[in-house]
Amino acid sequence: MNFVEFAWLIPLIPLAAFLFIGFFGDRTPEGGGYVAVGAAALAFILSALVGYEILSGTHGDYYYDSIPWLTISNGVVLNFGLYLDNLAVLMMMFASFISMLIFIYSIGYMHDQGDRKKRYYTKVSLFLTAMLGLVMASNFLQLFIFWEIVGLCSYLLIGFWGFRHPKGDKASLAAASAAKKAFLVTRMGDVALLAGLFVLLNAFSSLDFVTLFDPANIALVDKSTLALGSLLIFGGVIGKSAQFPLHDWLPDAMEGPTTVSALIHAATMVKAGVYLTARSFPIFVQSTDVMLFIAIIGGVTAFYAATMALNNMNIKRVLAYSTLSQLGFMILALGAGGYLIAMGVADGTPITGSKAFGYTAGVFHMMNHAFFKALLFLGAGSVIHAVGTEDMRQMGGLRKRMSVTSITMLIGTLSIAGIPVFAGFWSKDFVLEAVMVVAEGSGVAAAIFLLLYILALATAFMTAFYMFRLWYMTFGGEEGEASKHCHGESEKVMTYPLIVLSVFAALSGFLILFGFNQALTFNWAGPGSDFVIGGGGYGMMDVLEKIFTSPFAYLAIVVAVAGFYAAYRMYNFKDVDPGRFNKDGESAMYQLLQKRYFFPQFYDAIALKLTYPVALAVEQVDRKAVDGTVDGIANSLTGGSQMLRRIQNGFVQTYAAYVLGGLLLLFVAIYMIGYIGGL
Amino acid sequence: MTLPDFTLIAPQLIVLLAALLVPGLHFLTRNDKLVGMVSIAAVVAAGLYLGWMILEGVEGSFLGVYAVDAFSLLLTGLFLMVALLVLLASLHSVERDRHHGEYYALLLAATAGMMFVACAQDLIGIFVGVELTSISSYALVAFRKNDPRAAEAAVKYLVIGGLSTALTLYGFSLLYGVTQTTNLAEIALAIGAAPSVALYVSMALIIAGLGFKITTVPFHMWAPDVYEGATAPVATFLAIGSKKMGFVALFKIFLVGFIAAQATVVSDMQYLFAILAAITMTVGNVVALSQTNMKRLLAYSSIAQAGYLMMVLAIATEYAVIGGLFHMITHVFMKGGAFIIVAALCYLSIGDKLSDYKGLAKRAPVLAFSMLIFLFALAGVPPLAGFVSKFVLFSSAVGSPGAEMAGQWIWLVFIAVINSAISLYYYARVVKFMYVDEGESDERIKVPMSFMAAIVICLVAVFAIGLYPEPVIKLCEAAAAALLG
Amino acid sequence: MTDYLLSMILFTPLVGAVIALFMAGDKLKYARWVALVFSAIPLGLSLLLVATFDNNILGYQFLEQYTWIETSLLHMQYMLGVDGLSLIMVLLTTILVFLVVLFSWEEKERPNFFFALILGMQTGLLGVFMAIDYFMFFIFWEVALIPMYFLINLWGGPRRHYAAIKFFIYTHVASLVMLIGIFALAFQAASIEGWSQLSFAFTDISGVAFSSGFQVLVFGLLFFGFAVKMPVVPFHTWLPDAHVEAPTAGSVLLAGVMLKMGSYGIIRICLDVLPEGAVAWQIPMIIIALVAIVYGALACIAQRDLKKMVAFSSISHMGMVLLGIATLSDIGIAAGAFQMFAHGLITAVLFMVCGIVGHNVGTRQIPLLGGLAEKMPNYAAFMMFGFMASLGLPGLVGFVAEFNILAAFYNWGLAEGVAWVIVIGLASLLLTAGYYLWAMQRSIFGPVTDKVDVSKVHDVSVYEGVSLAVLCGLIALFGIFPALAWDFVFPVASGLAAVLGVI
Amino acid sequence: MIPIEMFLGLSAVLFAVGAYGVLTKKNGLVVLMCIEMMLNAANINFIAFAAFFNDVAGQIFVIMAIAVAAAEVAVGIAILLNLYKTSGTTDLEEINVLRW
Repeated sequence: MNFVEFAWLIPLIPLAAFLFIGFFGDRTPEGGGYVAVGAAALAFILSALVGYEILSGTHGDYYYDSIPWLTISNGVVLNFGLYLDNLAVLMMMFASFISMLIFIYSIGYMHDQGDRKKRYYTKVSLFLTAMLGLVMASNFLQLFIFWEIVGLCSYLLIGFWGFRHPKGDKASLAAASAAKKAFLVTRMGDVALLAGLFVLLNAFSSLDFVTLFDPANIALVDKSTLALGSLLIFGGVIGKSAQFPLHDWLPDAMEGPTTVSALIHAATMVKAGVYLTARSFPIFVQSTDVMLFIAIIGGVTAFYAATMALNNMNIKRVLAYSTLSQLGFMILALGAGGYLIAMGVADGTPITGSKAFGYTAGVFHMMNHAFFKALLFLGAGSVIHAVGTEDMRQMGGLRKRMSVTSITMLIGTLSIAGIPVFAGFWSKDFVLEAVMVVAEGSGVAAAIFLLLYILALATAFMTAFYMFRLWYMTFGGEEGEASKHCHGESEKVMTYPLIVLSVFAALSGFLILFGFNQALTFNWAGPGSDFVIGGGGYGMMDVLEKIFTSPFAYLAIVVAVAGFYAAYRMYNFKDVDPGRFNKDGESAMYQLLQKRYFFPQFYDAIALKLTYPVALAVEQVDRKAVDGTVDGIANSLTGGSQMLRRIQNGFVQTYAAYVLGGLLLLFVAIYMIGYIGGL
Repeated sequence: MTLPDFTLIAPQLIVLLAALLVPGLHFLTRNDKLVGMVSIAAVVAAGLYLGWMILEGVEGSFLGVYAVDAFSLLLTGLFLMVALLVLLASLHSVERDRHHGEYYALLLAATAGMMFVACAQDLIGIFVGVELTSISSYALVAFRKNDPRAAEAAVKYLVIGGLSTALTLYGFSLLYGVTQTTNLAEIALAIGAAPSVALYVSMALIIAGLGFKITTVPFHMWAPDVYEGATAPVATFLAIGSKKMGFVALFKIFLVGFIAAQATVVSDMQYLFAILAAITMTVGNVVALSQTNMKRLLAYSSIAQAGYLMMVLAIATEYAVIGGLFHMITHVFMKGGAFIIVAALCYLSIGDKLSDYKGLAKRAPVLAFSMLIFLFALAGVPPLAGFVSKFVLFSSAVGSPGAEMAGQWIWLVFIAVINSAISLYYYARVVKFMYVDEGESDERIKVPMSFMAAIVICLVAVFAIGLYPEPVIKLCEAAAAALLG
Repeated sequence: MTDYLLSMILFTPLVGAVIALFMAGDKLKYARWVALVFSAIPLGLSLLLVATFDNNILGYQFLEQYTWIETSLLHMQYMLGVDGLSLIMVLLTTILVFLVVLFSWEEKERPNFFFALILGMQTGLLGVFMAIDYFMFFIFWEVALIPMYFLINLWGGPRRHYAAIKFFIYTHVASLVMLIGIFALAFQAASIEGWSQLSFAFTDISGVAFSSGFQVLVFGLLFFGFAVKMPVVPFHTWLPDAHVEAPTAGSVLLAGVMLKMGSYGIIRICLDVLPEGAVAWQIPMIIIALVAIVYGALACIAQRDLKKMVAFSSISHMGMVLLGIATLSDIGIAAGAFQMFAHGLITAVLFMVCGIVGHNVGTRQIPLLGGLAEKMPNYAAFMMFGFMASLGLPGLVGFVAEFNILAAFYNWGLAEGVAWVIVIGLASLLLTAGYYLWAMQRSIFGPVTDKVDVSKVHDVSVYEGVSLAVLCGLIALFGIFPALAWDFVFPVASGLAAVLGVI
Repeated sequence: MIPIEMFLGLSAVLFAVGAYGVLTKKNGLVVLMCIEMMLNAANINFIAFAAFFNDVAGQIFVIMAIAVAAAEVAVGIAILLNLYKTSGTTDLEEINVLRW
């Protein structure tokens, strides 16, 4: 029997949990926490089984199955179904797996939240449902539906403390506003995505992946339409994966519970954008410009976000910025790889070996990032749970008090910083490789990519720096006052997930050596010609050889170590005062970073200085002009009535006068008529 | 010589005889109720006979002066119905006054006059009928002798009425001079054939004269004062009775000629009538907006209704005539019902100010509900009689079945619908007073039987015609056909 | 049985209204039971109607045709029938009325009169959707107004008299203008076809080939009548006042069903009878629709009264309906009709929510609210559900409608070479999300308000909760299985589009 | 014989005079008289036409008109008397209780 036959159950399991907890959650222990965990676990197991089948190629490139959902016009059918390929099952597996771990962790973390636990587990179960539905979707509309629902869950969970916040009213107001911001900013992207769907629907009169990705169908549509569609869809990516310029909601999203930040705003949901990019590759690669654009957005975001992490004192914010920057990495890799493929598509030359690597690199980094970023956030959560603050200046010296947390977080830090053999090292190196491959080419594009490479390198340096800075400020040095009243290590239900994740964060990189690159190559046969893509015959040795013979790999390592060293000197050894570089926080640069390049103000300006006044103006027009006209007519009638009735002055001879006057008028009229009538 | 066939005008004769008998009867018996009953009996008898005539489809001409055909029968019946309603409303209203015999006699005489007009074939017949009604109604208005308001109203009515009579008569004289005949049929031919200035002048005089009866602006100004001053039943009579008579007269004099002429040209006078109609309905409705006295409000509303009816003279198609007759009929019941409720409330000394109607829904649910129905019917709200008749009347301005759509009266129908929307405002205002506002007292009101009878008749008619208008429309079609030969 | 099904559905509420009216004095407490029963029967029957409706037949089904007025010049018939479009509107009406009765279960003031009016209005509304003779259509069209006038005037807020009369007169004017259009149709049809009688049957008139000039003119008349009802900017100002003052039940039926009469009329009459007129009017309609959408959304942002905001949102969403219709494409028209259905369900939730907060907290002023999620969690949940549904959250019924409307609009724009106009439609989605989220942020989130006394505020009552829950269930149901409704309206839409396409 | 225009002119003058009186005279009785004058103007027309066409209808009309006028005056004077009883005046410019 095939497990794929039951794949459709996977999203339904957490859905069932969602409904069950929603109705009976408060009657079950931990507000239904265990139900959620069980559901996630089941979903994971099933995903793993299905994943094995797909990855082992039992069903060819992909497994597709769907039922008609809505026939919107004769011949235009919107379907609802499954499209499972390697990419999808990978997402399914780590989404459900990480969710499971985080749910377990939450049982400890949310323990003291009383009646809110039910709401929490309801929402996260719904989230998992939507996330799985998103990655398993068989067409863009279905994907969009779940895309929006995960957005809703993100909204709900950011606003989780939107009222009755443990830290008081200001905090709850902040949470409510952050939730709104997240929804609106991502919706800007979603609207673009929606427009993209319209373009594709109009061009293909279908939204099914199988139809849209069929080279024969693509060939029928003109390139500019495809490019437009691609860009609009990527707009959705920009929103959901918080790419520049729609990135600013993510830092605010940290108002939500830390577990939520870990699950949604680090490990899974924000990856949806990257997933969508990878998913839409067959359409994106029809235009080099699109891919160039994507790469630029990715590179810029990576660098730009990393800078803001440098001097931030809030542990969660730092992680948030690093998430942004890492997402930028993934997008950059996809863009770079896609650019080559696009060129290949353009002139029909096969794309093989390291040229086909960008896609793999991006997806690979996405997976690794999921592990170590979840780990870092959970670790941060455990710290916050223990010390009751998010300000790193009040922490420090927690190494002794919270040994497990500190060690696991160290692993995560090493991994994200790209220190060799840790997971992050491999994927990040591939990303840089992928960019470099393009940069080696010639022409303007190559130059741009070279620039992007430098940005990425700088980002790598900053990443290492701020991550170790974070680690040292939290765990190293002497204790801050918050650390004083820290009640030791968190309970096991929280620490075990950390340990599990740290194992993955440390080792998942090695997958690449065991055919992972095969599994995650973008295998797609272009229209007609002998054009193929794929890391064909690119085995373990090739990878190792590729990495350890390339100077750039060593450059990356050096950069990472340099970052680590700088952080070490500043925040552990403390012989270099960070204040020296920023006039003790007075420098314009420092302020600029603190103020996030004034992006929040920019958004507020759009909302409050542009939209709201316009709205008020419309309101005024409505009252004064439109409604005024209506009332004006009414009043003129009643006023005229008052005037006319005064004519009726009660003197009979006035009436007689009117009668005879009327008669005269009639005569006049008749004279006119007669005149006209020619009598 | 052979006697003419008096059976043809039997209904008129019955009413007339009753009018002559009643005072004597009252003088002998001194029984107020009896005379009222006798008058009602007479009207009913005439009505029954008339019903028989209609069923038999009697036709003919009495000495070439009074024609009996579908048209005259229908309107005679309508006027009898008016008389019946007014009599029912009067039974109690006048019980505190003296001279009942005279009162009923005048009422019956006026009715007889209207009935004669309905079947007149000759200018003389029309003139006599109109004057019989007018003079009787002068007296009726003045009937409540020791009430200065009644006296004032009577004087106003008398002066303007007399003036209008003079205008009418002068117009008739010129018409006679132009056409050399007093026979309506021949006059019609003359009008259709050769329009001349003299003819137009005579027409103008007649319009002015009869415009007083049908309350065309600017000949309408007496109406609100008189309605307010007169007792409610008399006001009812004026509003639903003599006004209709004026229309009948105008139809007989002009319409036939217009329609005959229309084969060749749309008579210029039609545009005159269209303009008058537009002005009349607009002024009536707009002034009604700011009225505070129920009688005056209804007076202005019936001025507006006159405006709607004048559209018939402008459009001058058979279909329009049908619509006009239909609307006359429904108007009798709607406006009659409303006025009779006013009469009842005056009789119960509630008063006739709008403010007196506050909380009426609690005090007299049935009265309030009936008033609501009548007012909405007047406003033309479906599924009531007023809607159906307006439906036919207004639609006649757009076109006529089977004929090419000319569309020269579209502007008129737009004015008409806007007006009908405006009218909804003041009707709804009354409804608000009755249903929404709280009155000072809310002890129940006991309404006498006769009032209830009249109101119920109107209510039934309004609903019945609204839901199943077919028979009435058929009557109107036959009548129109008869009128236009 | 099914021969008289429509009449039964149509007149049961009227009977109920009369009975309820007499439940005065000590029988007062039974009025609501009468209402419940007599709104449940039509609901059941309409479900039977849906069940027995044959979706493969084009044209009207369950026909009932009797001569009503037959004279030498007039030919008016008692003619009922439903096709897919009217079917879902009938279903919507019966559902909403039933739930409204349930919702206002605890109405204290003159309940007999109250429920009688609601049932009476139901007959009017149903008649509009069932009648296939212009004479009947217009009668019911007007009949539906009157109960609403009383509902607003008797159970309304402080400025209820103003609002009620404004609503009454404004919409009445529109109806009369529409009536003139109907006259023109009837007479022109008669003179073209050489009928000696005026016939008002849809089936007779929709076949007639009117000259294009005539079509353009009459389309204008009819469209004005319907546009005021929908309402579209700039003929909308009766709506906010009416809603702000109307009692919750009134608002629900007003926005839920009555507004749909307008768009229904456009599809059923304008598009069907006057295709050339529709084509000529397409651009104006689209412009009006876009203006209405954006204008309504912007006005929402500026509102302080929750209910007024929802009222303006109705304007914006009905603009969506018009936009769909105006594309004159099968998807667009079907989506417009679907949006009518969707908006009917959603707006009911919204107005119930507004009613509850006004009733329980004592004010609807958003700035005075806050932290309701803590005081009344279930209420907050319903409110959020309603708002999310209304801003077109996928998975809920509103999304399906908006997606298809905008898709159709994009197709139109592309065909006309102005694909960029889709941006306006999309911007409205952002604005919509904006005002809803902002309203929620200020009303249910944040600290519990101290501007009004919420110490003894209680959460949603059982009856309110049940009716809201049912609505939310339906919203989700039709969002997940839109085909349930879509497949009824699509044949009608494609039939119309086929005709419109060849012009 | 005298041309018809003469009669018509005479009647027109009478009519105008009557109308003028109706508008200007204060006393109700006088106004009534003026109205009678206007009626008679019409009568003159009838007679003239009747004679001119030597057609009897006009003369019948006149008879009727005179009768009607008589009745009208009778009722009218009664009404004016009543007015005098109730409000102590027959001056038309003093009665405007009913207005607006």
